[in-house]
Amino acid sequence: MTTNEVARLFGKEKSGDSSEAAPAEVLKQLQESALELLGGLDRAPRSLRIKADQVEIELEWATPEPAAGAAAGAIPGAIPSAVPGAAVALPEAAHNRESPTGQYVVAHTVGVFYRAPEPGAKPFVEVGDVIAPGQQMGIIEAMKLMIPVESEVAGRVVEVLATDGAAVEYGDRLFAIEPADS
Amino acid sequence: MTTNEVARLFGKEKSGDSSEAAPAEVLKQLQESALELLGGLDRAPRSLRIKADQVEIELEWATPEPAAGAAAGAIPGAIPSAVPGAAVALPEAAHNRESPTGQYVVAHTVGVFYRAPEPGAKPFVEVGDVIAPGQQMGIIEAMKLMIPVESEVAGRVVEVLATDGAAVEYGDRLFAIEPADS
Amino acid sequence: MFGKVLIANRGEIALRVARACRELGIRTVAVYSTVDRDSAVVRYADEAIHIGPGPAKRSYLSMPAIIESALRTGADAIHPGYGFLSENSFFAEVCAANGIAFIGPPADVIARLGDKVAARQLMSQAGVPMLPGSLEPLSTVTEAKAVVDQIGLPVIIKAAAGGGGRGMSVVHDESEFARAYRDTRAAAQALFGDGRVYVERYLGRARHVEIQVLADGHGNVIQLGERDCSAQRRHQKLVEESPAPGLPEPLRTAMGEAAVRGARAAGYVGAGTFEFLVDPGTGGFSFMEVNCRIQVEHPVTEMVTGVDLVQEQIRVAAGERLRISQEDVQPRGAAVECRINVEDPDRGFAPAPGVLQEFVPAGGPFVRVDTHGFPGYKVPADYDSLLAKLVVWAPNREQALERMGRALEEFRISGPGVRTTAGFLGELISDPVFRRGEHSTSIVDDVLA
Amino acid sequence: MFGKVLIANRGEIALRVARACRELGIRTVAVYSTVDRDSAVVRYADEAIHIGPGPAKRSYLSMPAIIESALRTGADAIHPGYGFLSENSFFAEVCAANGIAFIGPPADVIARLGDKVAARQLMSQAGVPMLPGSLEPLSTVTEAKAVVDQIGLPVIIKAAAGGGGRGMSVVHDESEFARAYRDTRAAAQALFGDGRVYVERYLGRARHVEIQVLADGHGNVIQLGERDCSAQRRHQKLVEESPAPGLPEPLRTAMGEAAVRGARAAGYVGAGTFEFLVDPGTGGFSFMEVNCRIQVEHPVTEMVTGVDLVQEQIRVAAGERLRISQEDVQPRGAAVECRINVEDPDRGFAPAPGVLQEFVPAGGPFVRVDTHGFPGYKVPADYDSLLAKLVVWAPNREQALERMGRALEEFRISGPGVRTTAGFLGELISDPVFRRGEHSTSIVDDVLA
Repeated sequence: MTTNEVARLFGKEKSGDSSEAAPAEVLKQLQESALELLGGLDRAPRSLRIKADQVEIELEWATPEPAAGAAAGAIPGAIPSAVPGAAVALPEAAHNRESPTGQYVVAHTVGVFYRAPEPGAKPFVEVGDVIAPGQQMGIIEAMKLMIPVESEVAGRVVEVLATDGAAVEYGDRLFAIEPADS
Repeated sequence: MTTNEVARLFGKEKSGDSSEAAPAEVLKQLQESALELLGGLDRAPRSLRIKADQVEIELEWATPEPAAGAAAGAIPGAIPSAVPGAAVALPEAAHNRESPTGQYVVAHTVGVFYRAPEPGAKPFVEVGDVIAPGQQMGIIEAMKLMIPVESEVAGRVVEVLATDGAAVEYGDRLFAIEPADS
Repeated sequence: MFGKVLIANRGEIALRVARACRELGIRTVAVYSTVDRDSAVVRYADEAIHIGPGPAKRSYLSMPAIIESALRTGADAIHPGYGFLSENSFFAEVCAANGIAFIGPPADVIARLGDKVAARQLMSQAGVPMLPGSLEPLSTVTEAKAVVDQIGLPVIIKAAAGGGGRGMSVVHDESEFARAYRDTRAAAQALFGDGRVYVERYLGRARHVEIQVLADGHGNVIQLGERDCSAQRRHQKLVEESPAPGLPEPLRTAMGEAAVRGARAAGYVGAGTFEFLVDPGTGGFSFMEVNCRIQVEHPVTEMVTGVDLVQEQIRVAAGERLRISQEDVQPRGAAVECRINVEDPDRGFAPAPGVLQEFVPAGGPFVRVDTHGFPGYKVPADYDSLLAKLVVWAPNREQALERMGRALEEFRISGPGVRTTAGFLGELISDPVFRRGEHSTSIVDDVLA
Repeated sequence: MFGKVLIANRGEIALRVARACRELGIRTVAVYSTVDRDSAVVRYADEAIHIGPGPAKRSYLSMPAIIESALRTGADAIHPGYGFLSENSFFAEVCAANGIAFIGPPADVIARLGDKVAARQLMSQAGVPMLPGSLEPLSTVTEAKAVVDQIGLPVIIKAAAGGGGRGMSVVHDESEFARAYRDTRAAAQALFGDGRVYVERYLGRARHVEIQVLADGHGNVIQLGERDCSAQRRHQKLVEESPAPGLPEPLRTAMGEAAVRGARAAGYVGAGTFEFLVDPGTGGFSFMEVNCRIQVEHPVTEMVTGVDLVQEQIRVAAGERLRISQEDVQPRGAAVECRINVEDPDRGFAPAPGVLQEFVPAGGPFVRVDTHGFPGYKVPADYDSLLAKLVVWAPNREQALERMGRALEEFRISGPGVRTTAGFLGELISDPVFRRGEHSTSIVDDVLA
């Protein structure tokens, strides 16, 4: 279930019975206390949890070797939230092929991918082509609607990742791109 | 829930009824207390938990330091299977008082603990007494049955941990013992 | 019967539909947005297709993505669940145009009942009791005021295209009327792209009682008793129960008959709900609206009747006849549902989603849990906050509420930032006001007060 | 009604009893052994007492520890669950002597029905059908052989103090009889400290059908229909269902009446089960034994009747009258229970306990789960291997089995070294032999073959 690599920091306001310290203040105190405590330990712990009133701090380290003063740091295991509409560098579809630049044009809907405006015609783009933002690179057909695939960045096509006529899902990688500004 | 490797230190006191010390102060005290406690231990613990009022601190270490002596050391997190009739060194009932030797005579049934054969009589043993295996040290009364508490080891009584007439559960510590061969 | 059904929804209802399909031997296709990729139904279904990003507009509301997924997987039918596209008559048409069965009423029935003015006219003709008010949309303030003069204050101004508590205003004082009328029109235009409004008498402390109906395409229409959904907070239902406590038997019968009459008049097919207001003063009831979908609270009816509404819904959509007749519907005992939402009751019921570190559903005798939650599940913040429906049954209401109390207590849900309404619901159902069962839609405010 | 009940048991049944108590507004005391200290009921109960180490002899079977705990906590009553001390008449006496109500039949009734020879005599007098055999314990081989000559082979030699499949031998050939007789006597002496045996005709492919009864201390006795428990492996029940498939209605009625007659004759009070063998050849039924406790499979009856057997059991133990009469018992639909054990079917059903890394119970419509499992729970190796009872209901057996199939599939249990019987049960209930419902106690072997 829960990963061991969770670091938590949260407050649980309940019925604020007036006469208490403001959560923000308590939090600050707890934070200091955590760092002090960690500084004072000669054996690094695997986890630490401090709670006062409605506020609590909980820390857990993945490796038995904890970073000194790691209180903040990156949160391991956190799922990066997908940026709606971003057609570049969507982190999902891990089974998709990798680009050395890590930049892709991805499918923004489920449908059938076409590289050319019609059967037999010349593809919109080929490997090596320089592309501009808004340039059409293909078509996805969904429910008989022809939805253009457009680049959101300027760059160069490094690889074509989806074959013509392939059934693609949202987020599938279609092209690997080398951005112009990279 | 969760792993055996969690030791929690938290309190669930409901709505704080005013007349308490300020959480910040308590927190500071707890923090000091935690560090003091850890400094005073000659065997590094696997976890530590302190709680006072609404404030709590919980610490956990991943790798067990090699345990000096005692049955407890071996596998971290494993529940040592209770040896029927074993009256020594049962590691449970963590709320019980600690013995410097880590050896105890524990209750082997739920009942009422008596130190003497009858009210007003001389206790079976006192602090400092040397005891032999099989020697009676007290009585536990359960369902009107008088069940003798006997030592399984030879040694010396270091401390009497349960008061006369106390309601005890299985595994509760009754006496701290310094074994003869230690 | 269908061979494969695509489920155009998420959360607990997607799982509910998938379970019904599995029990009927039908294969399932789940469609999911990016934030739902690790959801229970994605694991559960036979196939799953990633149709879009978190925002519903580009995933669960995207007709091209859903139709494309159905065509690609060879699904015979689409189950829309509730919300999203479930009462979208255009979607039902698009399904038909693509040779896919829509598991719901015919498109024209949805369209007609979704227009509250048209629905009022239809139901009025069918002899379903109605609150006094206008049967036509009102074009001017003068026209509207004439209606008010006739029916008396207070009145409620409602959008023809509204529903579910949106797009309406209550007017207690004549001086406020003109302004409220204009505001509601403007709001309706903005919300629904349809500024038509109508006026009807407003009942302040009415009960919300609804009748479940099932109809097949062969002329069979049955009703499966009522659900009392009065326990609401800002038009959001919190607790539903059947039977409605203290509802007189003749009233229950009359409401059931009215619903069947209305469903027949509308040419209804599938599972549907007739919502009524019951006036505790007069003991009369009046038509509110028809919900052309399976409801969140359908398990309450399932528990007392023993009828699997989703299975029946799927079967009649496949052209089969209802397996049960009106005589087979013999409600037994009492059922109560609590909606456990990831919301913080101490902060105005603000959404409080997060990772469920601990998730142990209630269990044991006469307890049903419908949930998409599981330990480790990350509840996304993108959708509504319903996490679990806890439903209990007992021979009578009192025992059912005792059972609900213990079930709410034993349900364990926790995680960083996660808060639920379980504790609040426990207090609500143990409140003497609630226990007495003298329900009205202001009961939650009464208890909170 | 009791104010506080001590639950002298563990596992799912301890939780089941605690739930019933909570619904009745009774406080609960859990008692636990060392290995059970992190168990669900310890958390659930209002109080918990550590009574001894893992071995049951020093914990769940320790009368002094349990009685002492009850006295200390001020419990009015002890619920013994099933197994352990539940059918120990001496324990029932000790409870009484300490002023604690024992939630079960009176001590003398347990004693009499626990002696199979005495029970046979009593039931025979009450007109309960019996297999031909001896009504008295047999003292010599000669005497025993005389009975065999009279009733014919095959016969079964049973220990008077036996039960639950222990202490018995089947004899098909006369030449084996003398040896089997002596062996069974010796085994009975060793197992139960009581060497008395008796002989009755042996039915090879009989069905195991049992009748649930409830009786109060005011002369009211009702029966709640039957459960078919034929699906057994080495006398361990795997699947139970109600109604018994294909059982002729007159037979069902006759069995129910016989059970009520038997319970009255015995002066029974509480929840009990009359086990019968049904001969598929003749269609006759014969008395096997009475179980003086709540049974593992009681939820099956609860699902079809809507009666909470444990609540009723507690109420009558407190001296109350049954809340339901025979007319109120109207079984509806079909219920099936599967016992999910932590055992490895691929290794001869050897116990396979461990830490439950993943534990997601089945849910949704008409599914009930009784379990003490939860994510992270360490199933101890010290006790029986029952982890969860999965019970489903449907309007008929076919739909119930479809539902059970999907529920077994969605139940997720895993962990290092943990194996369960869920997959095996899924195969069993989908086997054509099982589907046909022509049950006998050899059905599991038939399906496995």
